[in-house]
Amino acid sequence: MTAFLSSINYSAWIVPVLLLLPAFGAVGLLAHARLSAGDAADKRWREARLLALAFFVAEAILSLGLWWSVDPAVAGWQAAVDLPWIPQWGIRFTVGLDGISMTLVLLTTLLMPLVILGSWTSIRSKVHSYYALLMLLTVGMLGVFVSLDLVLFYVMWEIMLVPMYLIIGVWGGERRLYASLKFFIYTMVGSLLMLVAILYLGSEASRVLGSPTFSYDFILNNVRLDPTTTLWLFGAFALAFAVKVPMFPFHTWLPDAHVEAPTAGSVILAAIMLKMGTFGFIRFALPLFPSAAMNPAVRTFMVTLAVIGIVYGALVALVQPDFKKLVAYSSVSHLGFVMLGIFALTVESMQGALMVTINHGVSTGALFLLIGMIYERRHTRMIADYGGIAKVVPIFATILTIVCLSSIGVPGTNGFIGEFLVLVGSYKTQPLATIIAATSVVFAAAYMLWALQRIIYNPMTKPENEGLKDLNWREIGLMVPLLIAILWLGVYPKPLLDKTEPAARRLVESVQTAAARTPARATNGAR
Amino acid sequence: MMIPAMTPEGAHPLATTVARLVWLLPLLPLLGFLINGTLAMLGVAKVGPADPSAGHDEHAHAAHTGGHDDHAHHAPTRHKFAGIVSLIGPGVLIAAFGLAVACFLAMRGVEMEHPYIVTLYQWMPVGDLNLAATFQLDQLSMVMVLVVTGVGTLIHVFSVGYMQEDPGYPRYFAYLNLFIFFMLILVLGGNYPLLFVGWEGVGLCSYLLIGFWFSEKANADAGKKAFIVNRIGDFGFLVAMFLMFANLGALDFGNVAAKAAELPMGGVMATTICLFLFLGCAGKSAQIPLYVWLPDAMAGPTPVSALIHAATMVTAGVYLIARSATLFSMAPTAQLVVALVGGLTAFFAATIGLKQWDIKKVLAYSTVSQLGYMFVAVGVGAYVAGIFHLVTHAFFKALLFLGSGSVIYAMHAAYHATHKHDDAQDMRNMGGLRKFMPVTFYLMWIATLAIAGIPFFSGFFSKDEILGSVFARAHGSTLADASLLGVPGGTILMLIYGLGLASALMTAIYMTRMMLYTFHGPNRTGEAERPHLAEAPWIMTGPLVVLGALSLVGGWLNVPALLGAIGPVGVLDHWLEPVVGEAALRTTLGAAPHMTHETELMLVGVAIAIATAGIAFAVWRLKPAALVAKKDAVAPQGIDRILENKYFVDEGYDKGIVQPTLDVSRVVLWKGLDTGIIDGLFVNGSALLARAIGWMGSQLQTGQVGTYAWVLLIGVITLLGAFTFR
Amino acid sequence: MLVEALALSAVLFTIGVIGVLTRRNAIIIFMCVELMLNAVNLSFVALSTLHGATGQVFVVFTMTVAAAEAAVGLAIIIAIFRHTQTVNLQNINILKG
Amino acid sequence: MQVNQFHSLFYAFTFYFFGLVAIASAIAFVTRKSPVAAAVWLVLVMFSLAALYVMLDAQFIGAIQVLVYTGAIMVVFLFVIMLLNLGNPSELADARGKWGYLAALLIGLVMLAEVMALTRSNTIDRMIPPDLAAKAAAAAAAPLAGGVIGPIAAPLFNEYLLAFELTSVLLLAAIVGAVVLSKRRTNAR
Repeated sequence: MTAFLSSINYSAWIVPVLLLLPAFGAVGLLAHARLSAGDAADKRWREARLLALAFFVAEAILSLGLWWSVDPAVAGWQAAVDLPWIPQWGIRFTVGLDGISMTLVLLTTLLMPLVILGSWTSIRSKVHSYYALLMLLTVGMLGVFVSLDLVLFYVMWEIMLVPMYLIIGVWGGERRLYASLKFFIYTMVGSLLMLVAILYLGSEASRVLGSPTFSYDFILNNVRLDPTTTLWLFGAFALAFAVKVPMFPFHTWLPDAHVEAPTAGSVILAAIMLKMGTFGFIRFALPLFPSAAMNPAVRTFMVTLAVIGIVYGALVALVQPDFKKLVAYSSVSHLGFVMLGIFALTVESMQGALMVTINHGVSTGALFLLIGMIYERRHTRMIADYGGIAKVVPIFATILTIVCLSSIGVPGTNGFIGEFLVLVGSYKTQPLATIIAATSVVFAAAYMLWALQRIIYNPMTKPENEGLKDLNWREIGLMVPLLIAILWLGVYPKPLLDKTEPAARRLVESVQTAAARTPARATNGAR
Repeated sequence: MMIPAMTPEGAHPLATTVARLVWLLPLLPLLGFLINGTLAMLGVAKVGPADPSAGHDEHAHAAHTGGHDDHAHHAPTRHKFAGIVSLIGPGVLIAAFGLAVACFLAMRGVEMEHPYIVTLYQWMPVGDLNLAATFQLDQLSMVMVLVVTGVGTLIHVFSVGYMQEDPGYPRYFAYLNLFIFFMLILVLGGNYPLLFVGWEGVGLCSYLLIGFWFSEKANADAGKKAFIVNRIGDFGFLVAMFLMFANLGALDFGNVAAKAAELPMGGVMATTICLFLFLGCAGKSAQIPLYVWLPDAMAGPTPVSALIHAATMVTAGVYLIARSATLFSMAPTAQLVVALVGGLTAFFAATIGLKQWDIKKVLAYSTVSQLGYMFVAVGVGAYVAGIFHLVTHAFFKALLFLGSGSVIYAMHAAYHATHKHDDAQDMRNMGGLRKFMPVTFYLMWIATLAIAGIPFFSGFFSKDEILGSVFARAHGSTLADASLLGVPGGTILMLIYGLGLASALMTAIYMTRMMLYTFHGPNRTGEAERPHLAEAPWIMTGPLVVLGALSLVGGWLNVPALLGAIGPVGVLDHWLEPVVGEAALRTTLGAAPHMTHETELMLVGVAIAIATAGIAFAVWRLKPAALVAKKDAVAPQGIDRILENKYFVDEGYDKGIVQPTLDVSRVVLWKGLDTGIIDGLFVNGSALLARAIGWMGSQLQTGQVGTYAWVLLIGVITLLGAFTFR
Repeated sequence: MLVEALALSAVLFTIGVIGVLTRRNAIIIFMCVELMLNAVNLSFVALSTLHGATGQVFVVFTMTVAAAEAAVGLAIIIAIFRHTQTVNLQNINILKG
Repeated sequence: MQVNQFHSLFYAFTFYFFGLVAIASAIAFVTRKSPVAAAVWLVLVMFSLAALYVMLDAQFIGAIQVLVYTGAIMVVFLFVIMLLNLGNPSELADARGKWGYLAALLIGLVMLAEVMALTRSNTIDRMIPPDLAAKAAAAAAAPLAGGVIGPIAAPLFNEYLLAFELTSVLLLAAIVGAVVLSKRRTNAR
């Protein structure tokens, strides 16, 4: 495989192609919308979704080669491309991958076809725009993961926002306008401070270099800031990422956005977009500002927020009447684990955080897909409207149970590996926080199983549910890869862990050594 | 399947024997699960139409309205896959048991100093944590494997009869096979995380099987409760693992034990780890304060109660402590806690058992009580006694549960025949069943005498050994030297001994009560139903007979030296010596626990006297003839009421913990903090603020150009003034 | 004469301002603005005796702008008058949001 | 010498004369109720200013002041007033009242005072960059080459060519705008 990939010079072109293909796809869809304007609505709809699926499948297949071509043990960036973009300001199109971003890119590209299949029949209005926006969104998401130029990163970061805003606002539920606006403004406000920080970093870097630059590598290796500035810049970055993660108390956009978004929107939000926040911490906030990240006060603060998020998310999820909202709050809880793992800063916890990142993408994505499927049949998300449906939809019930168990973190599923690694690693540096976080295993079981019971178990009291039809082959087919991922990652996570291990280790070590290089005043400043 | 690589343990004497196939042990039930699970899905699934959003299909509606009240026992026909499932379900278990026996024989044939460890693959190789999926086969896990597969096989066979008419037949066997798979992972796992996989896996199966008839809320509730309460324990287990990894730097049994032995004796670290581990055990093995799920777990099918909630899963806690013997032996205070909680649980559950009417509830509290005994044993460092009681208890309690299952089966059949809806598990509706089901009757008496501790039945040996161990350790052990909350360990051990005796008395009483009310006296089932009462088919009574025989002779596993005349002394002691011997000796300060012959005789005498007294008291005091059927019974008063309602502990937990948690979450956290303060005040508040400022600005805009000119001019003057006067 | 010219410019400008503030007739206000522009032109020209001809260039520009402004402004006034039949600014408040 | 002295006296007289005329007619302009009268007074102000321009050595500006302002712009004003038949002043009597006048007067005086104070102080000097001031002084000292128009034309078509071109665009836009705005919309009726 590796030989074949190098024979076609795969790593030289793959990243730009991955970014361009969905962009072309969007254009292609809009062209199709123009060309087929006279056709019957039904025919246009069918053609549009097929076209979209074809593009995303092509994207997924193309991206698969990354698994082999990216060698995690190599220290530098791989599949890197560096082109001038806006030379006057030193902004370059610099992209590249390491083990961490490679897994996230694969998560994105592999999930997107499933997302398309998940909204195969549910989206019938303005389909061309819908799929075009999804493609644009993919460009943004992949761009964030691969960018190695701060301005490019920021542009990609903001590109994501617009399609998602429109997807929620146009195809969403009843309160979609409120939710989409809230989502947009919340995230935007968070990222503006990051823009300021990026510009500051750029100017500092340009001062050092003598010509303008925003290169991540250059800033990482050459820009040395005084502790107070570092703290401020870290804060600006952290705010942007914390909103996206979302960390308590910046999480309130999430339940609204999740609930109102169409299925595809919810899945992408939960599975990929939330990961932008944690990825941002891993790629930017920690390595660029190690002294701030290692500052005991900052660390305690972040870990406290993470732990509050874990327990608080679980407790609030416990009492949600709306299943989507419940899952949204459970995301707050799960992402808290990621943050705990990141700021505990041990190799184990960092690896665990990455595992939870992937796992949450798989399990919560699957949960939202399932909710979408049952919503399409019953047009309600209220837990109280169901009950006893395992009798009529056994396939759905079985899959839902497995996915819920994965979300709870039952051993044998992927959820356990992530949570266990985070906790076992975090205990070394943050014992108290870890113990408090571990209580969420109880709450997680409580909210998930209680909801599961009220949906698929118990007596069937609602006559509307008696005619429910089980999942069809398309829906089963799209869940199967997710179920395989759940079990595979739970039983044999080693291949994935191997891919991220060197990068995680380098990160932890570099942050610790870099922080050791700039001691003293950082801690004083924060006290 | 990959054949395990040649690890350093490859040189182990077992590596050349059949034991190298140990990975096949859990794989067999897993295979059974996969096949049965597939069949279960094929049996019920009806794949939906391509476009799910189309309107409701009238046919489907009609088809399902009939399926509303098809309660398991009312379904008329056997499942269409019943044949193949009946073959595969118990079949894989028989194969596994055969393999286990073969391993056992292989093990007896070699001299084993170290456990046999098979590394399957690298599981979580992360940082310093180098977790592999390893199986550890040693004397302790061998005992457990034999119990799990042996008793498991019997119960599988029994289930073929018990569940034959259930529409969820393949699903049932799928769950049961999955349970055995996880149970084997639990006992074979070579490190704590892998044990934890099994630990939670069996909890999951327990959850699925308790809620097997999920259409009734009570069943689904019970399953959920079991899982959540277990998770509280699992929290403790997890924290214990974190502590081990952070302080001992390892998570596999061998290294943990080695490192633990280097810890300071009675130090904080060892004690903390042990206490957290014990929290896990308290959850899984239903000890105070986490015992509440086990009685509710009786909502599952009765063979499940026998297998999971009596014989195997609930004893996992005992296994865990025996497995961590070295760790516990370094923490006498934690040992005292374990023993004391065990003693209290034994006593407390026994009192509740005195007044239960549901035949399975009596057995459930009896199980809790007996588990308490086991914890007393492993708590005082008598690990062999604990495992011994675990084994005998597996025999007689499985027998009791299966017997009660047989009774319930008969009762159900009778009620079903006359279309009467009444409680088939309430002893007040039974009575005089000896006439109708004699085989069950005699076998259950054997089990009752065994659990009561009548000499030469299996329970007598194990219970006596436990009580004797407690008594012996009251002097001259690390426990006696330690203290708990200022109370010296010796005093506590004597208290535990007292509790054990009292529980033994009550055990004899409530078990006799159960037998009297169920099998003796007049029949209260009802005139119409009486002709339909009959013995269960042989597929069900067969396993009962085997278990009856085991309950009779199980005690010969570990005959005390005192009774050396009747058979080989201390077989189990010798067998388990390589695993727990060192730890046990550390507790008893290096010497074998020594008692004079007279003391030992006296102890045995007391135990026998108490068991006999209990049975005699029950026979003398209880009048089955005076009992009325459930529907005619009057509500009890005073202490009876408290006992019958289990001290209102469930209600207390509900009022004290569950409801406040929900209320705080809903009112304070969600409505108050989340939507109120964060979202309302900060998020929407800032939006409101912006809007308010905008509104104020819009009020300035009158549309009158004149006004604007004035404002402009005032601004100009101000600016000019600023230039002028600066 | 420079100081006097500048003073005159200031006085004329002030008168224009007072006119803008006190009058209601849109056309008169417009003319007041023209007066103010003229006042500024005067100071440009006056200062150009000191600083060279550049000031006069700006006067040319100002005049052009004034012409353009007059054309558009008067057109607006005509349009508004057609609509409301008045040029009283108190009655014209369509700018209000 | 005599001639020069007389010349300067005459110059001063003329200067003050036109200045006073300008002020007086400006006052008259803002106080007339009739728009027509006001417009005529304003024309007078502009004539006076044209005279002053000429006296300040800006003959070209004086000329186009008469041509453009008085001849074109003010005529347009008058034309509009006539067109809209706004000659009758009664309906547009001032509505501000006495206090309005007083306040306006006050504001005007304050502004005047401030401007005066500003010119007296050296603030302006400080606001002008020294190099620019030096350049400007040099330019002022140089003799006016190229007659009256040359000194204006040179910077206009060199330094300020872009601005000049933009002005033409502005004018074009203004013409189009004026046509569009004042066009009667027939289809709206």
